[in-house]
Amino acid sequence: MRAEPADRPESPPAPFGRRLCEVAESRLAGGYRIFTLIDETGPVPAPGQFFMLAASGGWAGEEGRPYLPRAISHARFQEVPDGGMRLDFLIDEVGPGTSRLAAMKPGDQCWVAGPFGSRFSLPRQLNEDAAGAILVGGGIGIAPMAVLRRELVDRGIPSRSLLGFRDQAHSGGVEELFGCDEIRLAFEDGSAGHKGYVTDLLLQLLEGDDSRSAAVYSCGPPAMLEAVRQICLQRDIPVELALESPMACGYGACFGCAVPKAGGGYLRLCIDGPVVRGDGIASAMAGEPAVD
Amino acid sequence: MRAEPADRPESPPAPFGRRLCEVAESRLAGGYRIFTLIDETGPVPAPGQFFMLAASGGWAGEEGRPYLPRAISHARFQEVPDGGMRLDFLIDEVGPGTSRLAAMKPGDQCWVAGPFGSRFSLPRQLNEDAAGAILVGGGIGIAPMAVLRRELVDRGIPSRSLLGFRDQAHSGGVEELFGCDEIRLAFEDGSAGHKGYVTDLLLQLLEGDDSRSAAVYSCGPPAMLEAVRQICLQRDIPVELALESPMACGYGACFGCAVPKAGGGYLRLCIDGPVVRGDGIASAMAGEPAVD
Amino acid sequence: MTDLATDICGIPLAGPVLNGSGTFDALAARRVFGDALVEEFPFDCYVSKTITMNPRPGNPPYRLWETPSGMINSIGLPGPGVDGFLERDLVGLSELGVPLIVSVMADSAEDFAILVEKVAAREEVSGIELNVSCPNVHSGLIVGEQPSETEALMKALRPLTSKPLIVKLTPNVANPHEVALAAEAGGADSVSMINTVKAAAIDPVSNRAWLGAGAGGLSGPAVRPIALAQVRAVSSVVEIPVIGMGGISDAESALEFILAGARVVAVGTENFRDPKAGKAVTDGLPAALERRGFGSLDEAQSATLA
Amino acid sequence: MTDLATDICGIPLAGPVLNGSGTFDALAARRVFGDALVEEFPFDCYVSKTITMNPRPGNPPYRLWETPSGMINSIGLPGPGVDGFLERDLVGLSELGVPLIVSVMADSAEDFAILVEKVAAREEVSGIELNVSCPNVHSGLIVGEQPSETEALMKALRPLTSKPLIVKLTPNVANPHEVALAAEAGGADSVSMINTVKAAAIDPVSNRAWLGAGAGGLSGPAVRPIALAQVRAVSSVVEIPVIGMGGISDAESALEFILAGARVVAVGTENFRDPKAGKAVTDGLPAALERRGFGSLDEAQSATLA
Ligand SMILES: Cc1cc2nc3c(=O)[nH]c(=O)nc-3n(C[C@H](O)[C@H](O)[C@H](O)COP(=O)(O)OP(=O)(O)OC[C@H]3O[C@@H](n4cnc5c(N)ncnc54)[C@H](O)[C@@H]3O)c2cc1C
Ligand SMILES: Cc1cc2nc3c(=O)[nH]c(=O)nc-3n(C[C@H](O)[C@H](O)[C@H](O)COP(=O)(O)OP(=O)(O)OC[C@H]3O[C@@H](n4cnc5c(N)ncnc54)[C@H](O)[C@@H]3O)c2cc1C
Ligand SMILES: Cc1cc2nc3c(=O)[nH]c(=O)nc-3n(C[C@H](O)[C@H](O)[C@H](O)COP(=O)(O)O)c2cc1C
Ligand SMILES: Cc1cc2nc3c(=O)[nH]c(=O)nc-3n(C[C@H](O)[C@H](O)[C@H](O)COP(=O)(O)O)c2cc1C
Ligand code: FES
Ligand code: FES
Repeated sequence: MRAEPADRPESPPAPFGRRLCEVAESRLAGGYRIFTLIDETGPVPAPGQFFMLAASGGWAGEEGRPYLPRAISHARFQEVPDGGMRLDFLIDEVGPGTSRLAAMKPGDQCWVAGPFGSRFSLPRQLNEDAAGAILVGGGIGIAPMAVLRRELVDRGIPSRSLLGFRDQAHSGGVEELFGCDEIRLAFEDGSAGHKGYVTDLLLQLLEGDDSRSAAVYSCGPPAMLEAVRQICLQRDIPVELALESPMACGYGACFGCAVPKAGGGYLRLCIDGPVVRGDGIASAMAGEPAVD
Repeated sequence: MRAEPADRPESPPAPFGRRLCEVAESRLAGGYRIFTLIDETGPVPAPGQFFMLAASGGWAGEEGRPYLPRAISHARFQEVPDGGMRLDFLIDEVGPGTSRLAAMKPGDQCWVAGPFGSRFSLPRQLNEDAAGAILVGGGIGIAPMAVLRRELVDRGIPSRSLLGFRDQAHSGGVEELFGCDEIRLAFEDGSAGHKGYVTDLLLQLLEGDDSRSAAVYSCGPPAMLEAVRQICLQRDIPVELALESPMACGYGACFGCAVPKAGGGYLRLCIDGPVVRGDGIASAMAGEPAVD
Repeated sequence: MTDLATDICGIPLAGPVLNGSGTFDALAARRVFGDALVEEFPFDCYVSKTITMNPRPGNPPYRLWETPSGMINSIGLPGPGVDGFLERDLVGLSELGVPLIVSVMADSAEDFAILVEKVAAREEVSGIELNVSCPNVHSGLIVGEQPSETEALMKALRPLTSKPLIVKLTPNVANPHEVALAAEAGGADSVSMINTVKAAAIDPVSNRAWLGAGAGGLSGPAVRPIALAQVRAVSSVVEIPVIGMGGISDAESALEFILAGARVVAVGTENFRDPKAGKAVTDGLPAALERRGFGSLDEAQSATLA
Repeated sequence: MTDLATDICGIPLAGPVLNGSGTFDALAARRVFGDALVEEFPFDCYVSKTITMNPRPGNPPYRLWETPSGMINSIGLPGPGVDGFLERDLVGLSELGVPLIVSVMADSAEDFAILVEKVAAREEVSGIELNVSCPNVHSGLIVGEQPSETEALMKALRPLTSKPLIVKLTPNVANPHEVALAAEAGGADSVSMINTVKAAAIDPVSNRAWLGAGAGGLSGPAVRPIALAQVRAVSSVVEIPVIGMGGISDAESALEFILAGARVVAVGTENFRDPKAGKAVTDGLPAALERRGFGSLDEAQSATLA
């Protein structure tokens, strides 16, 4: 056990440029969609990292949008025996970009750049006393949580996942991406699991637990992330959040993805994040598009 | 027989607005492509008329083009027993618009406005002494010629078709759109028929013929049209040409489709054409995009 | 159904959707579409193509170039001249069943005055738009580039008629609000904006300028963000109403202009893609207003942008 | 393989493709892509993000808005300030293996002078670009809008260095060629253009201005036709070379700028879509030149547009 929380594991450099990857599959997952790309040249992405994606044909609807690539976290990867990787993405169709990605069919080509951004730390790197990890995911934000959970399972590190959803339509992918071990669900509409917010589950857990041994990870809607952040900050529990912000490039070129830092100023979420420490930012709600 | 060449037959008004039509078929035709739309509400289009077409999904490639609809002549129509019409279009893929149209698949929807523009006159309307019609078509310009020929066949008016092509790749649709009666082909590369220009065939015909009884119709590349026009003007033979020009709207709104008139000034090709009398314009080459 | 009735400079309108001058020839459209054009007329007010003193043939071809999400035109104001227009066209336009605004443009203040007097004298005409901003006519100074010129022109024209005078602004200036303020100071009842943005294209085959006139004006969704910025900059300083346009393609984008400060909007290039685009905008407005939480058009018109 | 070697203001270049200032952070890219960034550096000359006197945090979010075929940015020149830049960043940038142009901007002629002197003193720097045109900083007067101001600024800065001084022009003026002529008269070695076009967007949910700073600048293919017109207007009157940019997305569009009169070109927004966009442009140039009938880059550079 180290005296100081160490740095996060390093992520390998992304291949320079963008590359075409073939769509292997696309399927509905509740109200969301999961599609699979075959990436033959990229390195294994780390939990929390994301890709910039753009369908290679018809990337532009009736009106010249989508125009920029879209930032999408991977939701799972699997190395393929004959080289390369299967990358799964969980998509919520909220606009022209996500809709165009969701409309890709097997055999279509997709531009891929990445993996980009910072990864989640391991629990002991976040908190030297950590006994395991608490993962708090919401809606489409369960994708990076699923990747982190798999890594923890592989490393034999205990984790518990708390997943919150508005309703069944916003819970797509849970069955496919999560094992059934140690998962607790909350639905705002009460259609399954706990009726209410996932933060209720987190509070229950932290009350029962020794807070000093907790390491919390979260990804989801801004309001949820901010609630998780506040809960943890108040209890001095180290927490890492995977944030969103409008991105044009994903690799530090445009300075567009600004998120206010705790001490003033802004970080570039694509290279200084998307995974940030809860105490490193001014708010989890300030750098986000005003989506509900 | 009337003393004066009469006006062209009237074409019915186009339905106001644009409408979605389903793609019923799309097939290769030599180097071109023929696709079929089911038009349930439009009137029967007349020979020479055209439609403004835009695929309803992904009308915009990587870069926001195509943006405007594209002017395309119909190449054939067939009334469908249970109402509506099958409209065939012959497409030469020269840019983003024609490529997107050619990529439409059965079941896709296409925005359609029209039929627009003027139609070809009947031979006796063009020349009171006309014994029949001489149709001179080239490349993609065989589409309106095919429609005119069918109408003449239906009306029992004799016609001879002279069709010229650069090579086999630029002769798509001939077999499908033309009967085998009275057709003579010219290929610049000598791969079939007469080796050379279709205007050679026209000259042969006019030499053998009594020019006074000729009525010539033509559609094809600008240089061919201008040659046909000069041949006819020099011999005082009435000729109608179906021209092209860049169009934004197709219904007289934008004033973009200007073609120089014989006496100075410009006509709007979409409403004063696309079928114009040879002596009505300054040149068949002035209003065309600089395509080869 | 939300009531969309409104007005511009005292002209009552059944809804807030006009056409952009020069983007819809109602007489040609009637020839093409028949009486359905009148029965389902897509605009709440019709703005004529810009009329000049003398007949003009317009610019040599090519006049059009498609661009990413837009187009360049270099039409050059072809038309019958004011007398031909008043004699032949105005009767047909008065049958459209909506108020009529006539757009005029001239090379000099004197000619502008003649045009305004002739046009204003006709009872069919509800308002006059002064096109001081066309990028496609080589008339030397573009009045609309200089606030002082614009104000002087307005002061000369204002006494000639009590009908609304609308100044069509050019976007090709550093500070459109200065020109707008000058128009207002000179007595304009409204400003309309934006006209097209100066643009050029190169022939892909001959390596020459594509447009017959060398350059032209950009329109369509590509310019919408520019238009929104200018409408906002102008509407926040003038008291007179703004007619907003530039890349409006649906109800959502029309509403953006109203939120940016326009009182009413005009549809231009989108008419070329859809002859009934004006109606599509109007039909979509109630739902668009509701999506953004407005109970009425008026609420959106009076919203101020933070 | 066509030789693409050329030069700008005497700086020899292996090819004619630069990056637009502020659209490619080579240091961040090296962190992300590793040494491949240097080995396959996509530009023939690197232009830094605009550097200011003091460190700046940049504008509050949101800073981006996607538009039809383009985007609006309102970044607000975040950066370490000139001293931080010279101390920390310059070393890394000098490892890129291409000539380096540093872009600077200040609120006053005095500060501009300090920046120019400090930057020019460093041997790693081949040229200096003066950003007198950023729409995203509230510095009162935008020097680049006034020919007289531009000329005065150039006259003040010219004696300070013999290194090339490039003036980055704003497109948001009626007559960019007047500003360009003034820059030339004041001693500029080159003008680069266009910077972004003033633009705005409305939040689809809150009905407020979307951008944290209220408005921003439009870039990408949407503005290409505007940029081409301005490059043409400027290059036909100035003697100094023009660095052309605005919506360049491939070799074909790069060549259009050269035909419009630019000597070399810069790729901006397209970098966001493809980190190697600069290289894609360069790689496509020989074929694009050939398609248009040019035997060499030089032939295209000396072609004059009819
Ligand atoms: C690191 C990271 C990882 C992500 N991972 C995922 C993921 O795994 N799955 C997933 O589905 N999403 C993910 N996202 C979110 C995704 O990138 C966005 O939802 C996507 O960019 C939206 O694009 P769109 O075109 O579909 O919608 P947009 O039209 O961009 O709309 C999305 C919202 O953004 C706002 N907006 C921003 N710009 C505009 C504009 N120009 N016009 C209109 N509205 C605009 C609006 O409020 C709108 O509701 C991630 C984002 C980041 C930064
Ligand atoms: C009345 C009429 C009937 C027609 N009938 C048919 C038909 O039946 N079948 C058929 O295939 N075609 C037909 N055409 C031609 C067809 O409309 C054009 O070929 C089509 O508009 C080309 O669009 P595009 O996007 O494919 O190519 P574009 O990219 O538009 O290129 C076509 C050519 O136009 C020039 N051009 C014009 N604008 C641009 C631009 N913005 N960028 C680049 N190049 C440009 C170029 O020289 C280019 O080579 C007809 C045209 C008219 C007017
Ligand atoms: C083909 C065409 C012709 C135009 N003619 C005129 C005109 O005669 N007078 C005028 O004031 N504006 C004219 N305009 C400008 C439009 O009225 C409008 O201001 C501009 O196109 C921006 O709106 P849009 O993007 O919706 O087209 C014309 C625009 C186009 C595209
Ligand atoms: C995100 C972004 C940041 C920019 N930052 C700067 C800058 O710091 N200094 C500058 O002179 N231009 C800046 N520009 C302008 C570009 O250098 C270029 O002039 C403009 O974007 C047009 O080119 P494009 O359409 O290829 O992007 C910036 C543009 C963008 C999109
Ligand atoms: S998305 Fe471009 S800098 Fe972060
Ligand atoms: S195409 Fe618009 S007027 Fe003819």
